[in-house]
Amino acid sequence: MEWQFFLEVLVGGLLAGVMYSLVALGFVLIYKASGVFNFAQGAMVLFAALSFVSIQAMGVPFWIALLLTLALMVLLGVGIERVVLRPLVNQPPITLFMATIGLSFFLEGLAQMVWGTDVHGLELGIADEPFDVGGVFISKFDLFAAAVGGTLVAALALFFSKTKLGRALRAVADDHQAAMSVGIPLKHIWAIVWGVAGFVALVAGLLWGSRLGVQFALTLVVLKALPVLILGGFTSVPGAIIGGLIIGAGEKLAEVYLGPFVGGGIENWFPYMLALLFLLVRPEGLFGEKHIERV
Amino acid sequence: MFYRESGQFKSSYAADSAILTIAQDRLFIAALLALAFVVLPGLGSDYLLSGILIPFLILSLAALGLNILTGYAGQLSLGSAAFMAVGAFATYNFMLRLPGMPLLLAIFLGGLSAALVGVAFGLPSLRIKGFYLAVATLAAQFFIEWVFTKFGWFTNYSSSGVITAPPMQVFGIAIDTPASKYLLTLSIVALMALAAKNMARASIGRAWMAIRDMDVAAEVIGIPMLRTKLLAFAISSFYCGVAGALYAFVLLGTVDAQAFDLHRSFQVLFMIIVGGVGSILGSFLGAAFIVLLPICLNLLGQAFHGAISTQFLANLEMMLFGGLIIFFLIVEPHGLARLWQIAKEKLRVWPFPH
Amino acid sequence: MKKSAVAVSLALLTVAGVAQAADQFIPIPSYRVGAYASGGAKFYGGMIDYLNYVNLKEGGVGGVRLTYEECETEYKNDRGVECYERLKAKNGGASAFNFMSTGITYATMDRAEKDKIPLMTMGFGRADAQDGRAFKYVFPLITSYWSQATAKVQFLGQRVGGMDKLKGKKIVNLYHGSAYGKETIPVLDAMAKKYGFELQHVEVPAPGTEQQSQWLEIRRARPDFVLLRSWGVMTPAALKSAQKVGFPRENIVANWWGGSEEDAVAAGDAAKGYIAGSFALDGKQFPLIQNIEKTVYGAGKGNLSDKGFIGTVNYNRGVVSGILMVEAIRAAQKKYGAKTLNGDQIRWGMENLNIDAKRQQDLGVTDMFPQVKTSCQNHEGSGYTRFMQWDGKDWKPVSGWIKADTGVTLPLIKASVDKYSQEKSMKLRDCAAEK
Amino acid sequence: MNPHRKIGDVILQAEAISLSFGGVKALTNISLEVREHEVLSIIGPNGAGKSSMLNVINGVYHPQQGRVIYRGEARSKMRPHEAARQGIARTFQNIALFKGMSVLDNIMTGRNLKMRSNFIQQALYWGRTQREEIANREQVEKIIDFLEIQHIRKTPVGRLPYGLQKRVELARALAAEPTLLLLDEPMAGMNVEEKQDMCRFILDVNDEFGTTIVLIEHDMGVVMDISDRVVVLDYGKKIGDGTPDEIRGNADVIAAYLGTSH
Amino acid sequence: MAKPETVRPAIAHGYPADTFPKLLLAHAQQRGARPAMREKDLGIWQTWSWQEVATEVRALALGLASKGFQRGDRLAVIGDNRPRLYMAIMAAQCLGGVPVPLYQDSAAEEMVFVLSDAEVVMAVVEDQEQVDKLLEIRDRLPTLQAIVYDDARGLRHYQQAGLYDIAEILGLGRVQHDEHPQLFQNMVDLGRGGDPAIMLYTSGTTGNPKGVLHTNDSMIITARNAANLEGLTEHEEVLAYLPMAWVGDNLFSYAQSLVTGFCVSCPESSDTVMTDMREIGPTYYFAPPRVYENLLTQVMIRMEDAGRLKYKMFHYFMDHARRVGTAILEGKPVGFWDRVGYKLGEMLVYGPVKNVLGFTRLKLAYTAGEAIGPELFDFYRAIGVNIKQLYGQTEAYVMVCVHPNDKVKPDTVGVPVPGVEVKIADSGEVLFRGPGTFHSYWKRDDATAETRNSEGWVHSGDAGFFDEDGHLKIIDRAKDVGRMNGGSLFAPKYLENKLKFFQQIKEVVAFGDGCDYATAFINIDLIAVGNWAEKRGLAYTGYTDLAGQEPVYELIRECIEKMNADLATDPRLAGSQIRRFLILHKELDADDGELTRTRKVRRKFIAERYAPLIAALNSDARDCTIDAQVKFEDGRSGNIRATVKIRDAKTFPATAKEAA
Repeated sequence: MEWQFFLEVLVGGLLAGVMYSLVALGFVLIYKASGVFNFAQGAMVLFAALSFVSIQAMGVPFWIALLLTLALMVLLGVGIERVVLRPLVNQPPITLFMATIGLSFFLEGLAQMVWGTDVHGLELGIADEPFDVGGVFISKFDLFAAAVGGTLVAALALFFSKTKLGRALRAVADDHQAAMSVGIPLKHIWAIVWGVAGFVALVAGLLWGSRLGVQFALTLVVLKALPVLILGGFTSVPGAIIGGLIIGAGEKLAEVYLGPFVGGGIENWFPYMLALLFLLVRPEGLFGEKHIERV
Repeated sequence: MFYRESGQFKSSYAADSAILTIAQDRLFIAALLALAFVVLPGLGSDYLLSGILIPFLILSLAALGLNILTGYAGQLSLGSAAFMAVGAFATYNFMLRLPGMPLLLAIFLGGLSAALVGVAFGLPSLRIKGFYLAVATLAAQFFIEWVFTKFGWFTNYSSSGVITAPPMQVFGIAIDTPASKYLLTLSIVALMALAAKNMARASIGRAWMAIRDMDVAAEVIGIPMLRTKLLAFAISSFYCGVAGALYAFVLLGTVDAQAFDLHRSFQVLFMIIVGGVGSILGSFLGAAFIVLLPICLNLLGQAFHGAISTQFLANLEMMLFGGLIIFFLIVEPHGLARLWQIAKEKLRVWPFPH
Repeated sequence: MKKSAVAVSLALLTVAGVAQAADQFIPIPSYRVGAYASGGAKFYGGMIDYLNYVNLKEGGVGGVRLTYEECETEYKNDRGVECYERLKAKNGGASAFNFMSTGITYATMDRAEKDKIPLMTMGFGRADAQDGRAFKYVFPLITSYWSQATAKVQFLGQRVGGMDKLKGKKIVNLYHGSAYGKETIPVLDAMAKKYGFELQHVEVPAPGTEQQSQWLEIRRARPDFVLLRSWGVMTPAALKSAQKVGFPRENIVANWWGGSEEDAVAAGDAAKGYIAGSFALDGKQFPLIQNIEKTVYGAGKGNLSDKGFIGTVNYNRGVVSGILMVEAIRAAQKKYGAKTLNGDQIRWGMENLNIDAKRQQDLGVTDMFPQVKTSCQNHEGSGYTRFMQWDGKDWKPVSGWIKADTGVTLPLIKASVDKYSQEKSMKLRDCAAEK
Repeated sequence: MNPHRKIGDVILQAEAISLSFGGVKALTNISLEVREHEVLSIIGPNGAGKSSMLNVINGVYHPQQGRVIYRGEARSKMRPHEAARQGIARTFQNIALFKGMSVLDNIMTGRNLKMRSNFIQQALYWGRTQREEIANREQVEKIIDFLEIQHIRKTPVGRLPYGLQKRVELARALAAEPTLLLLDEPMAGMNVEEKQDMCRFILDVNDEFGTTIVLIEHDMGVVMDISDRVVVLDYGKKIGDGTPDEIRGNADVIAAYLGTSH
Repeated sequence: MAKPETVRPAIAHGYPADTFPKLLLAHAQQRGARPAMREKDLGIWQTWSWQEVATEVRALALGLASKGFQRGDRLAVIGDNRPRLYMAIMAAQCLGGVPVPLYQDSAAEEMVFVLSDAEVVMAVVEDQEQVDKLLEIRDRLPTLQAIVYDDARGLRHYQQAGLYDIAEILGLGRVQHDEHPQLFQNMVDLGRGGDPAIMLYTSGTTGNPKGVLHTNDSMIITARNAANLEGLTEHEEVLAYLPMAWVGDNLFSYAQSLVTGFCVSCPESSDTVMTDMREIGPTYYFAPPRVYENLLTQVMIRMEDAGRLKYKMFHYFMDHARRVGTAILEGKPVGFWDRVGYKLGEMLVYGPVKNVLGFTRLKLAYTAGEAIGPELFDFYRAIGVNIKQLYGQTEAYVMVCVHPNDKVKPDTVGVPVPGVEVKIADSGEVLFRGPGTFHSYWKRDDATAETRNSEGWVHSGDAGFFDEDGHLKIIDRAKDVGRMNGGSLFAPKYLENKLKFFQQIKEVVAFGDGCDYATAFINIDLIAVGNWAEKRGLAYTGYTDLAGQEPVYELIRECIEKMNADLATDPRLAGSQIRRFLILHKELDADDGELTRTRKVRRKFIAERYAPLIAALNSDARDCTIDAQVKFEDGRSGNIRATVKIRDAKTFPATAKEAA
């Protein structure tokens, strides 16, 4: 019984971790391609989910609504590149970071202004009922989410390593100057990356939205993604997944097994502490690129 | 336009490295101080004093603290609210547990406690840099928030976890009116701003900036990394701690962990980025921007009351707020302080364009 | 920036205080953006609609027109303080504030005391504030957190067929990891002691988006009931997680913060069967609500952007808040005359509310909320809670009005008041001497 | 070169230094000596390990093998700021100025080691702090005067042209009043006139303050002109060590360096 | 005519201060703590009080004496304006010696003559650069015993005998003073007003320079008269930036400082004069016209980049200032609203402009040396800068004439200063005499006698006349002035300068000596006229093409006629109105020998080369063909044949100007 419980916590944690990874992925994509720590990712998740359910509420079928929202997110990505990023090109990272904070206010306001502040339920048609694997309860929904997350990561990994565009994106990340000199228009790449990040936000928004309801609090899921980011490294797609798994499993196990000793409720800071301890050993994260300073 | 610098020359290094080297600037600051210390307490309404100026001043102080760490020493932190919380709770407990403790001393000790905690959380900065460090400071944010919520001792086992600040007095004068609260805050903020400016222009400030700009070179010059960074954390946290104590005691009258949540940390960070990283003035300008802008937008929105749905207006305000942040960053990525500086330069060469 | 600051401060220095003689000003410190906007928009919408309704229908209260002004607090303490200061002296002075936020209420309590302006903390805020001797200007009308917590346990008692049957039962208190969440722990502990059930406290770290481990623990503990003390996004997340671990929603009982449509809708199917407390029933069946829709929205003066939200839980709560406010003004006018009243006079009105069955019928709100009768010492005036169950679309009452277990709450309140008055080194009001 | 300058005893000895980064050997068994008051140049093709050698000397890198004996004190691990404390200053190949600060502040920072007041005194800007600021400013002004950068005193360094930035960096190093000055390609990227100026400054420093100078330089003309001794590195190994004349005649050097790359 | 001399109490005070050393000691006593000198050095304005200057001068004097400097010896002073060098001058005077400042930018060879002519015994120089020059020529200077340098940079290892660091000399002097405390005072007391106090070499266009000797008396009285005239006090701020060897600097930065006790500031270097000027904010300032011209040009150019609104505002207020500014400056009645407008302009434009130029505190600005354009005068006076022209010579210790405060006429040099008499010789040459008249030319009694007649009148070498207001008008060098056949005066340079104030005209060569009427060659300004042509849609291929176009001739004719009209108002000059002119087909060029390297017209050479054109001008021809030799840039030479049009300009009958 006890080992079953342990397993349940572990599996539950790992699956929760995938959900974190989904959000972290959006950060990684944008950071990788433009060096921007996109704080607006949470707002994008909200925007995507809210747009989707609102479009759906107008009676649009699921898949069409999905496509429409996707189009909207890509449009948004392009818009952000034009209006926010392009004028700020070559600014220090902290400025860009701040701009994305401004952006998140803007998007939150926009989403709620257009679609209203009301809370929506979102059903993806996967009943979140547990099924029993040898006494261990596993959530169907979580499995589904994990599958989606896994597919997304695999697809992105392939995209980055196998396609020309993907390699171009990586080139941008490594060296803007170099990327431009091989003839890749930076602005296109950024627009694409933001578009893709929008898509990832949509997926995360749908999965999280069906869990929490589509509401403002979706922006808060960002907090869960940050330790994942540190752990996995800001620039690594697989890192986001592995980091998510570690954080997910770690925080659940800690809450259940360590929590009682200090009164519980440690899930908020534990992942950060975990990530922090980890960073002390590897300052650039699990898969982050090591930066050697030449003097 | 107003500057007549011709004939203002320096015949000593002390004069040359003074904070305000231009007579017109000195005049301006003197007028500003007179306004702040004499005119406003007498003429300002309760709303102006305790609804706007006190929060503005307190958050300026917090921004100043973060600016020391982030702007001068280059260590990005998202934990300022946590250090504010430490200051607030420590001050409360010093007052509670040591009867007869003077308020100012308690605030000072609260700041010191925050400094100690700051040093502890500053240790990782030796190995971690940039956004990694920023996210790592979130650990402090969440951990400290948790500690104060979790352990009843800090809140004197109050059932709601919110504690009410005791009556305050300084040198026997009761601090109970908006004007007296404002003056107390203003005095502390003014003195600490001066101290910050002094540090910034002395060797410790240069050491911080050196580390920020090029840490390898700084170390080669002989600046000890550990001590300098930790000192930045300590002093920054001290400022935040005092700000937190003021926030709890003077502004809210309650000590509440929720008042120092992550949003507060972000708010303080916005202030320095919008105001100007590495600028004392920027801390104030940024605080003014972040504190006043939403209020102004809200007041502006009230003008349209009835004409447009309030719902719509409220969200529009938020969009405008976000939009203006982006706008200002695009106009001047180095913050309002730089904008101010440019304006000043323009005035100095007026009517010429450069 | 500087310029606008100057403009604002100029505006502030010359406070626009030209009050027309026959206006009564009611500040509306609303929150319509941010995480709690969905509830806030409806609540304050309901309140404003009721004020407009009174103006349209009766030309105000006793001939005094009701005026109001909104100020966006974003549910943040500092913005709340700013709104308080901004509105307190406007248009002849604020009648009373209802912030719908415990944090802002705490932050303005001292100020309100000094300014002599009552704070309505209907259903939230300090539970011990129901003792009007210590908290002259704070009014946790109808029900406080503590009252509700005891009602929850009594409701469970009803479910199992009597309070004595609770003995040996196991109940988990799943609470939000904040001051708010922890507030009912002592009351529940006292109840557990009194009725002999086993009580386990489980904390959900704020904001509560992730509850996997807590629900796994609950599953392991196999409790009979879960008392949910949730807040915002924690509610749907709890229900979803409960579904995930197979915990029956019928056995989850939340307080009123978890009992609005938005809380349940967000959880989708997982919310079906879930129970929450309430102090104001939802629905349009009340004549007043229908009249508001007819009169106010008929005149195009409705505050909601979507009429569909009329009759929702939060809307009706807002209407109740409006009723209590207006009734307090009425009561005060009886004593002080039909004119613009100041905060202290409204406070007297609030201390002398008497909304009995007859008055409720006159207002067209019979059984929408419990009867309220306040006094100098009793600022709560009721203490009743009713429980409702979500059927997937709507809330359905599953109990009558359950009175708070004052045997448990009063000693706690007394202890708390004593400590408070000691900390503040203040003397309690002598209610017998007043009047 | 200059008849008035006396070359003294050995002040720094590097003994059998080996350094590698993750398996890549940067320096192999290198020994060299630096004598007081001399100008020693280290030359070699790109990637020969010249900068690594300087980094070993002032403690930025710690060699896996060998040790550095500075003024009779042996050390294998030392933090750069300790080296600075012992009188070793340096400039960098890629300008490492503090971009956010003015020229004056950059140079003042070079004197941070000489400042003793604590942060409380500094916060008050009173007494010791003020005295120190002024006393050190006087010293810094002399260096500014010496290097003829008066007109850019208060300019943010980021706005300066490359050549001037190099000069400011030299000023910052000089501000520490070092006994041993390490210059990593002080003339890289300069035009002829700027190079001449820089040569003059280097010689003046050596001459006026008696500072021992170790420099890395590519311009052979310059190296042969101003050095007392030259050390030649190639692929992390030392292949020559001697006076400019000796180096000119060294067959290995000609083969490895002069012959091939020029 | 002359104001009664008001004795400055600070100086007199029962002290017979008839020499500079005595003045110095008086200042040290009376205003010992006030700043006497400043120098921008090591980032700040290092300041010497009068007391400190006196002590330092004493040490320097005694030090030099102990190295063998004797009464009557000459001390060379070479370098940029440095307090120590001014102190060296004082020290030499204390010792009864004669300081000889030299132009610091002279090459070593150029210095040989002066140094050997003056039989300089010692030299106090600024730095290594000057030391190197002296060492280079030392073997040709048998009298030179010692060289003292101020800045030791780079000189550490110089082993030459007789080369001293000034610190060493000062040290010696201090020791001397400790041992003989009365020595210095005794030496100072020996001095008399009639002793030579300075020797300044005139550049001398022909032959070798001559050393002009001035006595203490001539300098002190002149300086005091001028200070009284302009109301200078000890509170003036002066920037010493002109060469120390120039008489003007000696008067403004040395003699007047010692007479009134004001402080003199030395810039950090010649590159930083503008910045230093702005920092110091002088109240009293001298600059040659080209400096004012450059400043004005800078102001205008910088304004060109300004935004539209600012640009308009600037010009609006400048126009206003041109209308009323001068009147306000001269204290004449101006309407209330004009005054308000001017105040506003002062806040928005004039004040800031003056501030940027460093003129904020300026009470008095002098200019001299060349003709200065009226628009320049207008600009500065309009914005409230009291700019005045003065006329002076080395032989007069500068001050001959100066504009009175209430009457500034751009084309005159003002009225004679108190104590100086001026008359015009029959030849038209200006003669003067007064207290500042020089003592003698060093070792050149012949030249002294030639220049100064027995009655003490000094020949200035300039031609001029007094106008109806009693202002002296200098028209040309006396030797260039000719007579026309009608007998009236012909001063070509006067006409040329007047025409050159038109921006369309770049160079002019006027002819008329021995002719019936005056004529001129014109070079147009390609940029100005080119712009003008473009605006009017006039196509042209280059200078020659443009110069030959009829509309351009019209344009130039208008300019000439404007000048003619102006000349007509002066009976003495009315005769030299230009009647015929041509525009040269090529620009006058130094490479072709037509101009000197300093762009002065070589009149004789041009007259010979273009003789046919001159002949044509004096005939009725409408054009003339000319072959001209030109040197191309590659060094080859060739011929240009061109036909040049000749046009007439209207002349006006002489009218007496009505009294102002």
